[in-house]
Parts: sequence; C-alpha cells; structure tokens
Amino acid sequence: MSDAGSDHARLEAFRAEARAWLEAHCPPAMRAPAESDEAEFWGGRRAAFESEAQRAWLERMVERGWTAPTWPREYGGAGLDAAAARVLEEEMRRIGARAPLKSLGMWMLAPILFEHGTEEQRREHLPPIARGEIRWCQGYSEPGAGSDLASLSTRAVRDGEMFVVDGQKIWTSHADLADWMFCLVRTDPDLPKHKGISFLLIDMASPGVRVRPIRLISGASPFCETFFTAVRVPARNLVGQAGAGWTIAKALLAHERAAISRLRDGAVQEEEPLEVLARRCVGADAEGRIADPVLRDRIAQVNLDALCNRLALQRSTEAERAGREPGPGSSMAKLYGTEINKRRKELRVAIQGWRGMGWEGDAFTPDELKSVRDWLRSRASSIEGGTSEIQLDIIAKRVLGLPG
Amino acid sequence: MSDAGSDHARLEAFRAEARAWLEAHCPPAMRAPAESDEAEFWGGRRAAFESEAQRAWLERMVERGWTAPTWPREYGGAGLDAAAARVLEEEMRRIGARAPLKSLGMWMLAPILFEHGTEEQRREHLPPIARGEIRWCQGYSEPGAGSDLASLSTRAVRDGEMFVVDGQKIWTSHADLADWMFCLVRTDPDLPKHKGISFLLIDMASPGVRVRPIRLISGASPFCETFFTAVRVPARNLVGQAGAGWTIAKALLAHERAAISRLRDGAVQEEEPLEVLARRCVGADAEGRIADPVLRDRIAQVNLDALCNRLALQRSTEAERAGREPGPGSSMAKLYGTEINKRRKELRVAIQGWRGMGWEGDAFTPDELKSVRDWLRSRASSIEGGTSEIQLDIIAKRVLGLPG
Amino acid sequence: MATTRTLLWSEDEELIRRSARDLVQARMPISHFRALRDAGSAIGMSREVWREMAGLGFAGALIPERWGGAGLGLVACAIVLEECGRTLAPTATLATAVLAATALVEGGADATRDAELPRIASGESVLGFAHDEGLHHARDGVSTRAAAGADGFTLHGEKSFVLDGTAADAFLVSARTDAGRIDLFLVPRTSRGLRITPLALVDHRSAARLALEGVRVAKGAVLSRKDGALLPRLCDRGAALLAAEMLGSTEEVFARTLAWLKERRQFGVPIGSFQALRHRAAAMSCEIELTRSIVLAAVRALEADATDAPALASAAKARATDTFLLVAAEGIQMHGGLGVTDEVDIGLFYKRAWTSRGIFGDAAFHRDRFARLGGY
Amino acid sequence: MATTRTLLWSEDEELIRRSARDLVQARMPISHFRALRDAGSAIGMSREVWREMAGLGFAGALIPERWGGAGLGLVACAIVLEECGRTLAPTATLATAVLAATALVEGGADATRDAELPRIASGESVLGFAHDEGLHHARDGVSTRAAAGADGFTLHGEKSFVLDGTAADAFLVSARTDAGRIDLFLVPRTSRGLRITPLALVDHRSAARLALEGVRVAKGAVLSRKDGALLPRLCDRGAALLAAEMLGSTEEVFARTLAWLKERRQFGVPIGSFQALRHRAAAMSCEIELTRSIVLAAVRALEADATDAPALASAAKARATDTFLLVAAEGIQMHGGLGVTDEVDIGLFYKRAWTSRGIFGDAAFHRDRFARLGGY
Repeated sequence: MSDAGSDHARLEAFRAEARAWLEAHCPPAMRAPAESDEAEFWGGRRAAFESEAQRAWLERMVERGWTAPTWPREYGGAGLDAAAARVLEEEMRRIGARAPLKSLGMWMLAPILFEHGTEEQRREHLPPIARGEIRWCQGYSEPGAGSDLASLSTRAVRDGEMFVVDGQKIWTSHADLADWMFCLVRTDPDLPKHKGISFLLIDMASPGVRVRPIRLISGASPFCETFFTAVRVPARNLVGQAGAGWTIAKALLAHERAAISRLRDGAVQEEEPLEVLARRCVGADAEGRIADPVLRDRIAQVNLDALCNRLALQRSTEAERAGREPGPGSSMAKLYGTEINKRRKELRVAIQGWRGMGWEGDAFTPDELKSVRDWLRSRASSIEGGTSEIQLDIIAKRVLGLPG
Repeated sequence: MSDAGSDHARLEAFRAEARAWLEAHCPPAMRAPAESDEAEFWGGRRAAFESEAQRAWLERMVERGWTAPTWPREYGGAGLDAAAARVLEEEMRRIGARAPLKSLGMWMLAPILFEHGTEEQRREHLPPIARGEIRWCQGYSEPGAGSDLASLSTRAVRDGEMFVVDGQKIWTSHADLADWMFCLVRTDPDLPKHKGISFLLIDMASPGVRVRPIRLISGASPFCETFFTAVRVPARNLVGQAGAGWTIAKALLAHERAAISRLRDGAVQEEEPLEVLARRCVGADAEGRIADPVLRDRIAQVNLDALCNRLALQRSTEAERAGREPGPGSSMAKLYGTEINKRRKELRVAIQGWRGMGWEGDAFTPDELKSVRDWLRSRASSIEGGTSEIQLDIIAKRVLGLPG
Repeated sequence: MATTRTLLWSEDEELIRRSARDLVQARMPISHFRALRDAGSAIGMSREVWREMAGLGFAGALIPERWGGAGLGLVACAIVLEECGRTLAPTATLATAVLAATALVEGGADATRDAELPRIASGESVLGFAHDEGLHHARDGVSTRAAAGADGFTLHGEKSFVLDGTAADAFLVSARTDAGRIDLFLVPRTSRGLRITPLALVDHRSAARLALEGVRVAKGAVLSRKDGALLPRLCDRGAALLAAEMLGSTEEVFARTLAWLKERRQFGVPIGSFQALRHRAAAMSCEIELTRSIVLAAVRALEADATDAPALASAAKARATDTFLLVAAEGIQMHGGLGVTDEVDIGLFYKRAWTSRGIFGDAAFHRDRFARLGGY
Repeated sequence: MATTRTLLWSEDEELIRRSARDLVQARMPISHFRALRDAGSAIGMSREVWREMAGLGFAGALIPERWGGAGLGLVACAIVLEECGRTLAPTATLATAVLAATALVEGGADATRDAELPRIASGESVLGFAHDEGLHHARDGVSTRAAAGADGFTLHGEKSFVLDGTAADAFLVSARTDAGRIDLFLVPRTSRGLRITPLALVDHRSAARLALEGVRVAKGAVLSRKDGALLPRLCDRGAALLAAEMLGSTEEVFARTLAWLKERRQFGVPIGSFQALRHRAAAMSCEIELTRSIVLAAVRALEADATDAPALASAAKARATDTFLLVAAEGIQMHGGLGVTDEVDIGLFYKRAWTSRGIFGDAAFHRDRFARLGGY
C-alpha cells in the first residue's frame, strides 16, 4: 500500500515535470498531427526537416532522451519505466504533440537488438536511431519467395571476418532513403530452409548495393528492389547466432502485423466519412438519408464493420495491457483491418462515379485523385506483411488448432 | 438430300401417328403437371395409383413401349431412334401430357445395364422397369464415407454362387418404397480403395435387409438408412466385372448431378415469384416497386442470378445436343443450381417474417409451412449428390486443370 | 464511436459466468431443450429451473435489493444469455428478467413495483413481451389502443409475435394511448377478452399471438417514462441482449464444427486439414471475434446509459445476426449429410439463428437504424 | 425469360471471331495499349488500325451495304469487343460502330445517312457518345437543351463523361428538344462554342467532358425515332456490348491468373495446388460461365429486337460488372506482390474493370432496372 502510494507520488511528480517541460519546449506547430505520412520526420542522413519547428522539437526531445523514453540512457533513451513512459505519452497527447521521430529502426530493430544483439551492436546502432540520424529499412521479401518467406535465397558467404552477400530483396520500403538495412540472408544452404537463415545488418552505402524503386498500379511507391552484388559486410553485423534468423524474424512479423492494422485504422479515420461524401455525390432525402437506399445500406455495413473492427482492436490492446503477449490475434486484426480498408476505399471511389476514376489532370480535384490512388494502393494491403491467405493459415493453425 | 428428305417424311409420318394416338389415349387428367412429387407415379410393388386416369395412362403407354421409347422392344421399349423419340416428346409436351412413369431404374440403372450388364440381367430387370412394376433405389453413400465415396466399407464376400453382404448404406432415397437396390459394395478389401469395389443388384425383400427412415431438420424425409446383415445375393446379380464398380459409379454420378440441377430448376419455377410474395408481405410504392428497396435489390439479385443459371443450363443442353458429352460442366450446374436454390429459399422465408418461421399448426397457412420445409430441405442440396466442395474440386481439376 | 468502457470481463463477471455456465450445463444441456421440444411442451421452459436461476440472482438481476433483486446489472444478464445460447436453454431471462424488470423499474408506479418486482425476482412470475403487430419488427408500428377510463384502461388490438408468449403469466403489451404516445401495459394472462394462440415455430421457441378485445386493466398497469422513451429502451435492450444469446449459440456451433473438422476423416486425413475448410473456419473465427467485441460494447453502453448505446445496440444485433447465420449455415455444410439430420444438434442452432434473426429487427432493420442514428 | 434463341456460336460467328482475334492479337496486343498509355496519347486509339478493322467490315458491321457497310450484325460487334477486351484494345467499335451507326441508321434523315454512314463504314469517321451529365449514369438525366431555329438547332449544356471523347471527329449528343423529348444530335468536333476537356482516367480509356455553349448544328443533325426510343435503345446496346468487352477482359484475367497458379511455386508446390485458391478459382469459373450465357443471350435478344431485350441487357451489364470486378480483384490477390506492380498487366485490367463498372450504369443501376422491367 505504501509502495503503491509512493509510486503514485513519484509518477505524479514526473507528470508535473513532463507537463511543464512539454509546455515550454514543444513548438506550437508541433502540437497537431502531421498532414501526411511524408510530413513526418523519419530521420536518416538524407532527411531534411520540413520546418525549423520540426528540427527544434526533435533536438529538444533527443536531448532529454524522450524519443526513446524507455531505453537506458547509455543508448540514447531516458531510462523511464513503463508507467512513467505512459505518463509521458499521456502528457504529449494532452497537448496534441506529435511524435518527434518515426522510425522503423526504433519500432522493429531495437527490440531485436535488446533481446538478441551484442553490447557492441547496441552501442553502435541504438544511439543514432534515438537521435534520428540513421534510418533503417527491412529486407525480408524476395521475388522468388512471396508468402513462402523462408525459401529466401540471398546468400551471405563467410569470408574471414566478412560476409559476402549476393542476391535480391523486394518490397523494401524506402530503401532509397534508408542508411542501413536489417535483413534475412541464407548463411547455410545445406540446412533445411528455416534453419540456414541469419539476421544481418547491412550498410546501404556499401559497394555493390543497388536500389531500384517499384512502380505500382497506384503509381510511384515507397517500395524498392534492392540488389546485392558481392557486398562485403563485417561479420560483427550478424545479430544472434548464425542460423537464428528465422526465429528472430517470426517475432518481428507479429509486431509488423499489429502495426499495419493499427496504422491503417488510424489513417482512415481522418478521411471524409463515406456518408458525407455520399450525401454530396448522390443527394439526400428530406430526412437527411442518403438518396440511394441500396448504397446507404452498403455504407452502413462498412461503417458498422469498421466499428466492430475498432472495438476488436481495443479489446486486444486491453488484453495486451492486461499482460497477454501480441499473439496470433494480430493475424485476425491484420486480416480484418485490411479487408475493411479495401472495402471502404472501393466504396469511396464508387460513390464518386466517374470522378472517382481520375488518374491525373485538372479535371479532378486533389481529393478525388487522392482517393483513387489510396484505393489502388489498398489492394496491396492484403498482400504485404503476409497475405490474407497466410493470415488465414496462421489463424487456422495457431488459434483454431486445425491440422495441416 | 434425298436421305434427309425421306427421313423427314418418316418423322412427320410418325409425328402424325403419335399425335393422333396421344389425342385418343391420353386421359384429360393426365394433361397437366402433377401437383407434387408424391403425386407422380414412381412404380413398384407397393405403388398405388392416385386415380384411374393415372393407371390407364400408364397401361396404354406401356402397351406401346412408350414409357421407354428408345429401348429395344424385347426389353419393353418401342425401339425408336433418338429423332423419333424427340418427336414423341414434343408431341407429349404439345398437349401437356405428363410422364406416365418416373423411375430411377429407368434413368440410372438402365444405361448401366445396357453398357455393362449381361443379356440375362437386361431381360430380367429392364421389362419390369419399363412397366413400372419394380422400383429401384440407389445404395452409394455410407456413414463413414461422405465425400470420400470410394472409402465405402459394405462388404460382399463370395460364397459359392452367392455373395454375402454386410454393412450399411445411408441416404438411400425411398429405400422403404423400393423393391430392389443397385449398390456399391467392396468385394476385395485388399486392393486399393477404388479397385475393390463392385456394382451389385440386391432384392430388398431378401432376409437380413432392414430399412430405417431418416429424420431431417426439415422433418420427415424420403431418405433411409439401409442395414445389411448376412444378406445372400446371387452372384449373377453382379454387374460388370468384380472390381469395376467405381468406373460404373463415376459415369452414373455425372448423370445424377445433371439430373439434380435440372430437377431443382424446374421445381422452383412453379413457386410464387419472390417479388409477388414481397409485395404482399412488405407492400409496394405508388409505382409498384417493393417498398423495401434493400430487399428489392436482393430479390433482383437472386432473380438475375437464377436467370443466368437457366441460360447457362440452356447453353450446356444445346452443347450436348450438338454432340458434346455431359462432362464436368455438370459440376458447375450442380454447384450453381443448388447455391441459387438455397439463396432463393432463404429469401422466401425471410420475406415472410415470423410467418416464414412456422413449423406446424393452424396459425400458419399450408403455403407458409411448405416454404419453411422447402427452405430447410434445401440445405441438403449442396451436400447430397456430391457436396459443393467436391464439385469445386472437380471443376478445379477437370475443367481448369489445376494440380492437387 | 470508440469507447472508454472496458471490453474485457472483470473478475466479478467471470464469476457470474462460471455460476451461469454451471447451472445451464447441469440443468439445461441441449438434451433438456430436445426433451421439451419432443414433448411438445406448451410452456417451452421449465419453471422449476427458472426458480433455481432466480435463486442465483439472475431473475432479479436488474431489480434493486429493496424489491428482492440482486442488482447484478445488465452485463450479468448478457452473460447468462450467452451461456443459455450455448445449449438453447429456454429461460425467462430476456422477456422477464431484462424487459419486464426494466419496464417496471423505470416506468411502474410504486404500488405496481411493490407488487410485481418481488415476484419476478423470486422467479414466481414470468412475463411475455407483446409489441410486434406485423410480419416484421417495427418500433412505431403499434395500432393497439389503450383507452383511458375512470378506473383503468381498455385495450384493443392484436399482437402478432409475443416472446415467451406460451409461458407467460402476464404480458407486457405496447399500446397507443389517447394522447398518441406508446406506453406499455401489464396484462394478466387470465384477463377477459384476451385470446392467446400459441405459435409452433421452427426453432420451438416459446411464442404466441395475442388478440385483445376490450381487455380491461387497472390504472397501475400502465408503465411509462416521462421522456416517452421506455419502448425504444426496451427494444434496444432486447436487441442487444438477444445478440448476446445469439453470440453464445454461435460460439457453440463453431466449437462443435471445429471439433468435427478435427475428428472427421475423409480421404485418409481429418477434413480440417483441407485448406478450403480451414480458411473458411478462420474467416468465421474473425467474424465471431468482431461480434464478441460489439456485443460487449453494446451491453456496457446500455448499462452505462451512454449516448451511443442505441447505435451500438443496433450494430450488435446486426452483427450477431449475420455472424450466427453464417456460422450455422457453414456448420451444417461442414458436417455434411449428418448436418441436415435431426440426430445432431447443428440443425437446431441453424433454426434458432433464423428465428432470432427477425426478433427485435433483422440485420437490414438495424443497419437502417445505425445509419439513421449516424445522421445519414 | 428462357429464350428460344441459340446460345451457341454459329460457324459464321466463329469465323468472325477468328478474324477479329487475329487482327487484335497481331495489331493491338496489350503492349499496344501500354505504348499509347505511356505516350500519353491524347487520341487514345490508333486510327490506322481502325481503318484496318473497317476493312474487315467491323466499322460498318451495323450498316447496310448500300452505305458501304458489311451488315454483319450486332453479335459480330459483341465478338469483336470481346476480343478487344482481351488485350484492352482501344477501338471505335462501341461508340462509333455500334452506337453512332445505330443512331444514324434508325434515326437519321436520308441525306444525313448518305453523308455520314459511308464515312463510318470506311473507318474515316470516329464519333464520341455524349449523354451522361452527372457523376453516375442516368437515362433521363438530360438537361442539355436543343432549341430549334429556322435553319437548325442551338445546343446548350454540359456532358460530364463522353465515351471516346478525345478521339472523336464528332459527337452524338443527347439533348432535350423544345417538345421535352430527348433526341440525339450530331455535333462536329470543330463546332463553335464546343469546349472539350480530355479526362485522364485511371484506365486510360478515351474520355472527355464537353461544354456546349450555343453550339449550332444543321437541321439534318437531329437523330430521332418516331417512338422516341432511340436513346434507351442506344443505352441498352451500349450496356450489353460493353458487357461483351468486359467478358473478354474477364476471360483474359482469369486465363492469366490460372496460368500463374500453375506456374508460381511456393512451399515447394505450384500455388494452384492449394485448395483454398483452387476453390476460389473454380467458383470464379462458374461466375464466368454464367456471364457468358447472359451476355450472349442479351446480344442475341437485342439483335432480334425481342421484347425481353432491355431486361436481358441490364442483366448482362450487372452480371458482367460483378464478375469482372471479382475476377480482377482475385487476379491481383492471387498474383501476390507482383499483382500490384505496374510491371504485370493484371492491374491494367483491374482498373479497366472499375471504370467499365460505371459506364452505362453500374450493377445496382441495372438491378433496379431489371426489377422495374420485371414489374416490381
């Protein structure tokens, strides 16, 4: 009781301190969500600040270690415990402060380094991540290995203190903007396919690395193909044991699925609601109901399913907070979130008639063109990060315990 | 040209003869479709005529061999060629004459006996079929072998000039009314499962045969379980070679699928159209449109799909007439026909609200109760005669050539 | 419409579930339902078991202690109904413990509450809910009239579908007053001028038609809220709580189907190893998970009297309906020939799915309402 | 609505298909479409190839011989469009050879026909179809006006979506006359007061907006049938013939997907051996088979001027739309990551499916019409 009491007092003291500091140091321009994904600060050597406010906000937060609040101070964090970190989060949300830094390195690589990395690796890589100096990309998929991720064939052959890497990665988001890549390579071609895989960190500035952006049905994309030709990588960049790559990768994938489904859900919330769009495009009756009752029913259906999906996400978040791990439930969230998302985007363009079919040009408004690109882009959501079919397989096996 | 000409003349002469005969001999009461399946004449020792007209109509047609017009005369037929048989069919349709006899033996067993039976078997079994004296049932399915028909385990062990049959059949329609059963039995348990199966004819009056009707979710049903306990069957009742049962069965199944999909389609045509029912149950607007536009859209969807289905059936019938065999296309027809049928029955009860949920009693009209039983009965249509899943497998493999 | 109310079960709620489940599984396994059905039971439920449930506080779950209630709350009722749904247990929970209790507590005069609520809480009194008059559920479709007189009301009209209609000692009847608003009236089964026709439904649920031909009731029989919102509140509760029962049934059908997929062998392997079936099973499990979330959210919102409660209630009923229909139909199909026989229980659930579908409004009805509440 | 018209192809029709397919595959493989797209071609089709098609009789398929036509008939046009659909070949078949030719033959004055039809038949003249004015197709939604004067008509209005709008030498414009009825008017591209805005659509189909600000046309420019049915007849033909094109595209996407399912290996086997994918492929093949039947039935009915032609045309467009959308979406999903890249062609078909969806009315529009024609 007195422990809990003193803990409470400590947290409230921290809350007061954080509140005061944030009030003083968070620039007004940073107290609103970014207007787009691109307007966020993702770090890296090639990154440019959108504004002076953005730069100041990052630098001040970095100085306090609050870009990575729970990390130990020696890695660029602030050494906060989970409760204090939540207080900080609450206080940032209170004033609408945006995250000073978005970072794949922080979300995905760091947990791996904490669990499987060496002390040297942590000291080398974590501080630049926390400071937003180095941007990471993820090199998992390969052209020949879609859903069958473990059949990857990019080779890393040991040569003294170096690995020599040859092969090709695909769907590496922002490989053209990233400084480093964490990736899966095959270090032992003789072992069964899941066993010969290792987790390797590669400096994208190394000779022999070539990046080519991928054009999608929705137009330009953040995705790239990355080619490795006799790229020499120091052996100390191996994370975990040689052959442990698959275990590490699987842990990461569950995180990724959860991230995708939440990202999607957050993103769509800001769009104009379907019903408002529909009223504008097809009109409404005297009581304000969308004039086309069949369309109205479909909109209600999608909205209703999206509501259910949000509630299911809330349920699983609550369950996690209550101590359960992100398990195969993330497959359900990923599957349903992306399917809902596709249905919503489809409906959005359908409502707009031929105006929802514009590709470019002044005949269309920017919002119209965006809804078209978003719709086409959404087709990939049920493929990337594990196809819907793979999620169904995972659910059948791990949640339902079905054989096969 | 002169051949074709004389052929034409011959057919027109036959048409005139048939027309005159039918006019003279088809009782007026038989010039309308039967009111229900039960009101048709299915033959057999236990069969009773519904009316004197029914008896007269059968006897007159039997006398001319026109219950089985294309069979040779020595088996009870009329020895007509296909063209003449079509003329007879047309003439019967012209006056709305119903079939004097419906018969599983005629439709399913007879083609097998013509192709695989011995002369003795044909002489013994075909004439009583043509005369409607003997009714047949089909013994394929077994409780342990659903979709995996070939894993059947009813045994027939050779004992001199007899087989001794032990085992159980399920889903034998009207086994309680049938005199004989054509069925699949395992004659060699050591061979791979498809090889050890034989096609056997069993007199249902044999000692050791027991029949138990099956109660369905829709209530009483024509289906039965049939139990065989040391039933002795003369070895001359084996059709084809021992072990040839599977080949014979497969040929039969394609015929059965085609029969089911057409039967269903024909049957539903006579029901009150969904739109008429809907107008009665939920009302209509000033222009005669069903008052509930969402329901109206669903009705249009089902009607439209049913129309497409009828056209697809017409197309495949035309293709068959033009010389193609009933192939795996029958799987498509079966699949789609039953799925449409289920949707239609569902919609029918949904439109009627709680009146569409009656089980029995005076609170409901006979039509309402019938629509409920029909709806529940329709759930079996995608299971019997090869499940929808099996049809999809067949289409994937035989039509699309997909591996696996 | 995200909610700040938790979507997890509390420990207390888990205890209620345990208690409800033990009772239901012990006293009303599905064989209980079959036995009542095969006996053609006119009552459609066991009064004895209902009194036992009352002993656990379930009959008086929404009734304050001063009238002998347990005050467990609406979430407890949802839990009980979910457990009942698993075995198709026929109880008075929905019409009596939820709807009648709510109507009396919120809309009854003191004397009426003093007289009626203790008898409900003890399990003595069972009520039917008599609102619908047409083929389909409609909130405002009431033409039954209650004419006020010097010493009470006289009711005229017909009720087409009365929940627990064969079992009830009295009915909660919606009727239009002289002022044109819709109130509810307590009408004893034995009233003169009341004609009750039992309905033999496909799922053997207790239901009846009522004809009220000049039925006279006392002044205290009227149940009404000042804001006139009693009927919509009852219908919302009815929809959401029925959704909870449907969820329980859905989970049971799915569990049975899953077990069958693991057990039944075809072509030398369990049929659950066929990918097409596995994917369909996985998709169903997602639908069920969504349904769980919305049902709980709706019941918690109703209990909290939140402003989004009506929309959530409609969402829950729409969702539970579609999911139950899907899972029950797939349950039959995946059970193959066995699934269409009366020997296994899947068909009982399938029929239940279809009657529950329409009660308190079908999915289209609730999507329409969800849209209307959303302002479009 | 069963039909006595055959649903098989005659030998003559098979010959037409062979001829169309050879030309399309040789002169307009899908790389042709990509090349026009990447060049940002304002015309959106090759006039040279169109003249070749005219040489085979396709441009004049609906034009009697006396005006230089081949009189091949509507079924021939459907066959040509189906073949064009396979490679997304951009041709003037639909708007010019079908719609403009129909309008002129059925509704043109003798002098107009004498002047225009030979130029269409020879492939010299290409027309755009300018009817829609709102976001969505509507038959009666015409507020463009044609005021009659002493020497012709003056047109005022806007057309929001004009098929083949960038390629056309002239437009077929629907407009309301002083009498309030809707007629069609031939409007040359070079008319004063006509403003043309090309639309860069997602599928790179040739389309434009038109603004008509006091455009003057001669008396002979009006196309009209005594029964006032020219516009609905054109829309029916447009819907059914577009459905034929969509069917061809659908078949192509499906064929490519099927090939991919057999070729692509994952987990050591072709992905087409996974039952979930096989079942989905099999289900699609059924949908395609149904679509084939209704499209042919509709085109034959239109050709025969049968009374059920309008309902069949609507059924065909509704069906073709749903099937194409399904198969294209599944095509992308089954192609996995490759499916969403611009490198493979599936995405081109997917986008085409979505624009074709709305042209001449989407599936809901046609179901509504199908119901209306069915009297409900």
